[in-house]
Amino acid sequence: MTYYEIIGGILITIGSIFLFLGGLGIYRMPDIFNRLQAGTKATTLGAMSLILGVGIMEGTWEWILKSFVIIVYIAFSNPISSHALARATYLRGHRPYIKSEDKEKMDAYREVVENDPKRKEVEV
Amino acid sequence: MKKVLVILLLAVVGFYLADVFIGIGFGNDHFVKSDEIKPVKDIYLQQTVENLKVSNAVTSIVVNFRGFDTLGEVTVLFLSVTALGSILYRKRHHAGDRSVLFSASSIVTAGSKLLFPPILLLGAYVFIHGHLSPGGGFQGGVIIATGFLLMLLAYENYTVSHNALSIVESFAGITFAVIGLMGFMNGGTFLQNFLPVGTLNDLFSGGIIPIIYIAVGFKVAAELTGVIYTVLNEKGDQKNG
Amino acid sequence: METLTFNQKLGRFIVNWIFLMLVWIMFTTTFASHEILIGLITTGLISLFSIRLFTCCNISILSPVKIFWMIWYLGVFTVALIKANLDVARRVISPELPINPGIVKFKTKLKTNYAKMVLANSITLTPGTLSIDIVDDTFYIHWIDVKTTNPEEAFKEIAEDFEKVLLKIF
Amino acid sequence: MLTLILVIFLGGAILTWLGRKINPLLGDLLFLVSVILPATMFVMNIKVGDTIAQHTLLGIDLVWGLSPLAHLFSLVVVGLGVMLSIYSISYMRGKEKVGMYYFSFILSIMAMLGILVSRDWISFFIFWEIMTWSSYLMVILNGKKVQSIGIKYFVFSALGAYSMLMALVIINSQLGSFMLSDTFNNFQHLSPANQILIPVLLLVAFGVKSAVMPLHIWAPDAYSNSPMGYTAVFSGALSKMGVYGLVLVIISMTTQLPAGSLIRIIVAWLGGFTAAAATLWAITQDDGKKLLAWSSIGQLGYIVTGVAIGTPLAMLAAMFLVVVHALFKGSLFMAVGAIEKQTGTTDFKEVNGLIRKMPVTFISSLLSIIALAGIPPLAGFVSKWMLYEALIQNHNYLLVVLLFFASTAAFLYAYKFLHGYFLGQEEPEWAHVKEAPMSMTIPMLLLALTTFVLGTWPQLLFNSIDSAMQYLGYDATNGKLWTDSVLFSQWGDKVALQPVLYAIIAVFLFFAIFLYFKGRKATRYVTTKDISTSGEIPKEWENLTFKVNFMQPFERAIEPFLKRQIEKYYLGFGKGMEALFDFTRRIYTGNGQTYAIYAIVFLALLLIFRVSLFG
Amino acid sequence: MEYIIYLAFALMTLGIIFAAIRFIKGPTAGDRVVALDTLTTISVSALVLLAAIFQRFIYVDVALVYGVLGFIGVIVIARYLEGAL
Amino acid sequence: MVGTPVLFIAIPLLAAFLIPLLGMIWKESVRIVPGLVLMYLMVLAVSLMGHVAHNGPIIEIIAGWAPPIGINLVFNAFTGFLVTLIIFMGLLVWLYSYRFKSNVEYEPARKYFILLMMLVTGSTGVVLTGDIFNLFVFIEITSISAYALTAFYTGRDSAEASFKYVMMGSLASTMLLIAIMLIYSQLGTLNMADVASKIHLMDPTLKAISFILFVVALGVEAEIFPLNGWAPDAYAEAPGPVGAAFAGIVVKAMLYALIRFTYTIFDLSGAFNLLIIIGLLTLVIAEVAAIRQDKLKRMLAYSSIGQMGLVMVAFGIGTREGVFAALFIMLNHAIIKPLLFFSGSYLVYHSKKKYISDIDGMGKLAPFTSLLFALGAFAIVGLPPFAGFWSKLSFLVAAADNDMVLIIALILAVSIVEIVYYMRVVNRIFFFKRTTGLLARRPTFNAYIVMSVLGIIVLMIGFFPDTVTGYIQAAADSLFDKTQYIHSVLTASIQ
Amino acid sequence: MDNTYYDLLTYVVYGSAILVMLIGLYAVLVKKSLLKIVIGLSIVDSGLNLLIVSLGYLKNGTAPIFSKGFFELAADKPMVDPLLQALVLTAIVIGFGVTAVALSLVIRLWRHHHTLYIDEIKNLKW
Ligand code: NA
Ligand code: NA
Repeated sequence: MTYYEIIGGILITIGSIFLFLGGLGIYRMPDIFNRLQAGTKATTLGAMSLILGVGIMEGTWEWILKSFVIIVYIAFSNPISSHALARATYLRGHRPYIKSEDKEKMDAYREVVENDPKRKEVEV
Repeated sequence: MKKVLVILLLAVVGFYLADVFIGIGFGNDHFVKSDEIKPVKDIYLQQTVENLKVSNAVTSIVVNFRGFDTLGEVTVLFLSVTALGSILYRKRHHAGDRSVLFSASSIVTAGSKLLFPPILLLGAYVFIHGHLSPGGGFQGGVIIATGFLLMLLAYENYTVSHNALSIVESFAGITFAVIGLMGFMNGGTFLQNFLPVGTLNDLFSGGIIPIIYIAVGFKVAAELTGVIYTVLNEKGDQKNG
Repeated sequence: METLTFNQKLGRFIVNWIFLMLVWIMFTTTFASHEILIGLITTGLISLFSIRLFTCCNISILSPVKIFWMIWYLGVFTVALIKANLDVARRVISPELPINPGIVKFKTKLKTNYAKMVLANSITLTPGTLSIDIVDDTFYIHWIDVKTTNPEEAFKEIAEDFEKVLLKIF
Repeated sequence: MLTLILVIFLGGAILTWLGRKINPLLGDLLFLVSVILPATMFVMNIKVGDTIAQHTLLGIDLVWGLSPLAHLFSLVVVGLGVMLSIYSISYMRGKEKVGMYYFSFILSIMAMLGILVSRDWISFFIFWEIMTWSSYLMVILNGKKVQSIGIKYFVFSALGAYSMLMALVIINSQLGSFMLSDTFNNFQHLSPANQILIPVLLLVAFGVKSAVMPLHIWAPDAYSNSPMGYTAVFSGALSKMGVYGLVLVIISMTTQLPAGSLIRIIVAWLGGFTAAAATLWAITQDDGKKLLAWSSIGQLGYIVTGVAIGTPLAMLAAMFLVVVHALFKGSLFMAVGAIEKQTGTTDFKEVNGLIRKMPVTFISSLLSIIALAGIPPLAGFVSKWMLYEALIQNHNYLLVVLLFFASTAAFLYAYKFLHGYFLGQEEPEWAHVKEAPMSMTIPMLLLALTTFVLGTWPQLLFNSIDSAMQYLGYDATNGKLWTDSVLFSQWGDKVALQPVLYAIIAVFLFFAIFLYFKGRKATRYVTTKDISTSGEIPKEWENLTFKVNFMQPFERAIEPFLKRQIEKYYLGFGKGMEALFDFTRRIYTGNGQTYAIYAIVFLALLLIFRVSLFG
Repeated sequence: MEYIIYLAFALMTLGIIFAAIRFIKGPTAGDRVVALDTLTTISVSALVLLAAIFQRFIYVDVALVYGVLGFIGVIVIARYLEGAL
Repeated sequence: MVGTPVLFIAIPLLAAFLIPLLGMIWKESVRIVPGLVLMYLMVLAVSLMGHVAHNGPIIEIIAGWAPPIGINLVFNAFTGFLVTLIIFMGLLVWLYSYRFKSNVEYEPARKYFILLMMLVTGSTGVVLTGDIFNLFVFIEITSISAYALTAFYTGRDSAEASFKYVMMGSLASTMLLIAIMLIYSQLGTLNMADVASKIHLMDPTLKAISFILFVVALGVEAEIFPLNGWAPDAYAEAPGPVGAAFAGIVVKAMLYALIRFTYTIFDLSGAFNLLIIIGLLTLVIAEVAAIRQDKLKRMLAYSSIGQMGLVMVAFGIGTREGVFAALFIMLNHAIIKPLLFFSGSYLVYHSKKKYISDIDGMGKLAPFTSLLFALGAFAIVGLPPFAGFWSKLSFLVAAADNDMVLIIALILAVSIVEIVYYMRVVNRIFFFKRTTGLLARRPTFNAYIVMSVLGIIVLMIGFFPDTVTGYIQAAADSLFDKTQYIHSVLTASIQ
Repeated sequence: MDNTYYDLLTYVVYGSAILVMLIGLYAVLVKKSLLKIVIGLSIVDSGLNLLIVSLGYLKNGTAPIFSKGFFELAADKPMVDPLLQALVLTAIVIGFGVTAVALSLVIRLWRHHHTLYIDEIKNLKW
């Protein structure tokens, strides 16, 4: 076993764990916003870690470069897509799950949306 | 009642289909065992390396062995764009006026702007390397078109020039056809390779194959973008008309 | 549509070209002459095509100082990212789902959309927060475990570290 | 030469049609030329012979030649054609669609001659179909009841034509030839089933044209709906093509069959029944055209019976009647046409007392109607007499009774016809009526006189008939076939009816002249509606003219028998079919999903039954 | 090394299963898209890993393209939910 | 020779790609170029037919790979006959509609002519190709052009018609693909001749199932009952010339494919009986539906379907004479049905709903068009001495030679139905009083020419059938000679 | 073990591909919304493409690409059928074209009828 392989192996393991956690989070979280929280973070890190791990494991600079480009891409695109989904869901009329009593206070975005006259047309 | 009947019907059809395919078996060399059978795929795999110097056998099939199919395929796309335009045609046309309820958030717009050139590049990369990697004109074209789709989604006032698309599309198509006709030079056949094939796994290999695939890439990109743009504009028409 | 001077265009073109060329090399993972040649042509064409779109940055982004801060930001971000993930992992695994979700808002000093986007993305990827929207310079953040609904405090908790560095880049 | 003649006909037809568009007079002229020129050429140049012209199409030999039998029929066609073409010029003046009338007229003459010269089934069929659709154009020419009468005619024609087509392709597949002569000579080589099937199919084909019950439904309406100038051709010549075919089938085919005599007796009875029923129905008509139409069907019934019996005498009678029926019926239809032309109607109830207004028409009608009714001395008598004799010789007594009954009944409608138009009160309404123009009356009179001549000197025709019958395989009789007849044989080999006959004619003529002058002196000009008792205007059925409901008791008597039962069945069948069709087309529900389901069902069925399909 | 890869696949498979359950359960379109997005990310990772296992470097390109298409797909649906289509 | 068979495909494609560019410079070119292309193809077809008559079939290799490796085109007496027919019809349709859309803006006109040209090209490709997957591609090219042309008029129910067409067409292409894959999975080749030479090696069950899938798939396009629900709608809603093109071009090509599979590629004897059964079903049901139609084009559509049924029965006879008759009927139908569609669409031009009753008395207002319609009607029902008679006769002779007495009787019975509905229409045109105030539409000069040419051909075939039967006979022989086909393809090499 | 594994896969892979097709077909035949019908058609297409690609698979097969390193690293593996992949590519593109046309027709029908309910869109019948 080379060092590359050892480091790679570790990163792969971490990555796959986080990918699993991402899936689990998606499954367990109570509402879409929390699912996005879980999914975005865990899978992004998981994927980045795993891909980097593969790159390092293979050890050629071709692999590393290619892994890098995918990692950068994932790091860039995943939060955007999560954000877009979250916003769309909110605008669509779904409100986040809020545990505490003071629902008004805990949802700062509501006033913005509900003052928007176009909202009615979209809501499900 | 109807549903039950349909399900029964589908069960019958499904049974026969499944019977056939399961009989063939997954992962098998399924050709009839006979001396007379010489599957063409073996010839393709052999010739793509030996004669065409194209590492992606799928590409050599798509562009050369069965390039004629691909010419037809490109035509199908061209036709479906034409068809779309003809079916959705109306005299009062509100091009580019796609009023939307909510503009995309600044995160999406900024991100799209930033991602757009690399996506185009990825598309170009995919079709330029169609003969070397698992890509090709169609795949690259699709990627480029999705790049435009991203822009169209992020900016409701983003416009694509129909004329420009049309010109790209036409030029690409003409390139394909003309290269095909150039095969007749030196007593060859339609679509025959007339360029040096180079060495395997070099960017400049495969003779006319990468050139055709690049043309296909442009064509597919332009056509799909055209389709997307037309359909998105339809929404604008819906509101205004 | 904004009108650009030739120099502005050229600057954007060069930055874009370099950026895309880097991407190209990562795509092709080779320095073979044919690949570089075709890459230059391709990326050049795309850069030309996207001059109007490429508004994120001009040639000054290539200054060493900015590049340093970029790398610095990457470090800050990586740390935050790992922290975030460990935090989420904890929440996902623990049987009672220890969460107190809500949406908070705060204001940012960042001006350009790109800077806001980078900040928003960073927030999304860091502990328990998810950018919902940016309205002018107000961020709306979904927080998995709301500690405060006061905008200033929220800003301190969530975005201050990132913003400091970002202000130096953009 | 023959080809040239046919081409002249065809070209003439088209030119006439075009010419008519340019200038009516030019059209008339071209019409006359296009009928008379080729017709004359035909009579002058085309002699009896086996092969006169030959063409090959699609590898099939089309052979044209004139047989003695066809020659006899061709005389009828040409004669009637020429006479009626002259008649038609005046008759059609001022009417609509004259161009089309001329076109169809010429084409149907051509087609009939074509049928007669065809020595192979393909030519026969082609000309047969041309005859069908050109006459069809005539049937619907006036634009009335186009969809009912016209389609009825065409459907029956098609039924006949397709029966023929089916027969002839089977013949070809079995015998390897389309030649008529091969068919007849090698008939024995057909399989037993085909030996029955083919004659039956052909009998249907020819039975339709010769209006044998129950295939006659089209005829009365088609006859009466077509222009009078053409109806004469229709009834006189066109229907005879059916007879021509029947002769071929009966004599050349059924005689070779064990079951042939059965077929023939059936046909004979059908003919007899047709004669009787049509006559009865003719009696009830109030319209001259319809009366004549039914009468034509009846007369064809006699002919068919004669042909079916097939003994030399019967055949002689039939052939004789073929010719004279064309003559007298042609003349009668011309007369009705003239009346229609001059008065605008053909209804007995409306037109009265034309005897003085249209004397020539009256005279020729009188002559013809006497011939028609089978009264000696005219031609009808000769043929009918011979037919009775033939039937008696053949021991078909019941048939004799039937036909004799029909003959007797025919007096009734003959009388009705004469009385309906020419006798009775003259009404002021018709005061202005004049005799029809010469070009109409002369052909009419000529035909009537020819009937008279033939009735008096039947042997004029016997020679032609004799050679025709020899061609059909009857023994050579040197023109003495009629010696079989009890009546004629008393004079030995010389027909010397004349003295007796002239006497009878004189009586008739006297009667006619008497009526004429009497009518002139004594007629009071009153309208039939002139009942000054109540001041009420009587409804039509209260019309006091004796002709109204003239035959009412009789009609009531025969009502249960006729009542157009057969037509009702056909109509019911047609309606039922259309309902079925309408139901069937609802397969196309308009729902794409249904179609998709059909497709999958079809696929499933094929998959399930694949073993039975492909083994 | 092999075991690590087996483990990685096992974990990813579990992740996929959970995400798939969410995909099926929904309840809203947004939830399904989130699940799909997660599935995409896991698949991209799996593809890269497979490329290494099969020693086919070219498969990495597939992963990259898959990632791009997946992202744009999510944006399309998000914009659709916002009523922009 | 002025070219090779591949130009039948390459030139129209090149033109199709070129037309948008040319149109930017010179708008009229979008109308002219397709016509020039078709004219060139006509010249090409005729000259190749001459070549084939003397030198035997042309096997064109594409991309330099001899069969069965590459795709090849086969131009022999049979395919050449159909290609010539298709292009001739395409040319007439083009000429007919040249001015027809002149009052429409540039954009639709451009699309119309491109789609029309591709319809012809696709059909030509279907006929020429020697490869079963390539066949699929060309079928799709044809279908998509047809879908778009069906929905061309935006103001009517044409989208509905087209949607049904798309539904059925998509299912068809799915089945076609499955069938192709089954063949390939067993024999490892897609070349028709190669498949034909090896089909005996295939497992009978698989063979039968793939044949069934082919039948269903191609049956949709060839308008077999019960797969033809889309067809009347499409014919009726498409622009008149397109309806003519469907009848004269598309169906012919699709039926060709079905026949190629039945005669050349598969060796299933039961296939002929199947053809007869579905042919009869198609014929009877279509004619029966036609008689109850109140819209002209719809009636013509059902009639067209019925004719195709007849053609199938003729092919099902399975003898050389049967093939001859089938091809003869196809030829006649390809000429007569467009004549009916062309003249018919002028007769109902101003009518909104296109009811048959709207043409009452048109004979007076539009004598020429009416006369041509009547000529077409007389010809299609097989009245002598018009064209349809000879083909019907050949069919009956061929059927009688095979002792199909009942089938003959049935078909003749159905012919009576056909006569009834055609005569009803002709009667209305000439013998009815005008009831609506609708005026007659004067045909354009081009339309006059096209209709006259068709009318003259109808008469010419009627009076001198032997002018065409030589070609048909050669075509029939060519289709019938399976070994010759296989041999010529598999031994082809680059000259 | 290997054989049982592939036998199982046969059922799973082909079975699911065919199932996908049948599901799509079900939508085409039963669903009342035109849009769902179009989606059904694309599902059928997808299932079919899946079927075709899996038909071309060989045990332990690898992509039919002789890329850099293939002869050194993966040469012992059989290549899956490249022809079927090429055909699938064509089928996908064509399927896309048809779907685009179908969708544009749906848009047109919506314009006319303001419904996508198929039972209400049958002006053309009988
Ligand atoms: Na994510
Ligand atoms: Na009277």
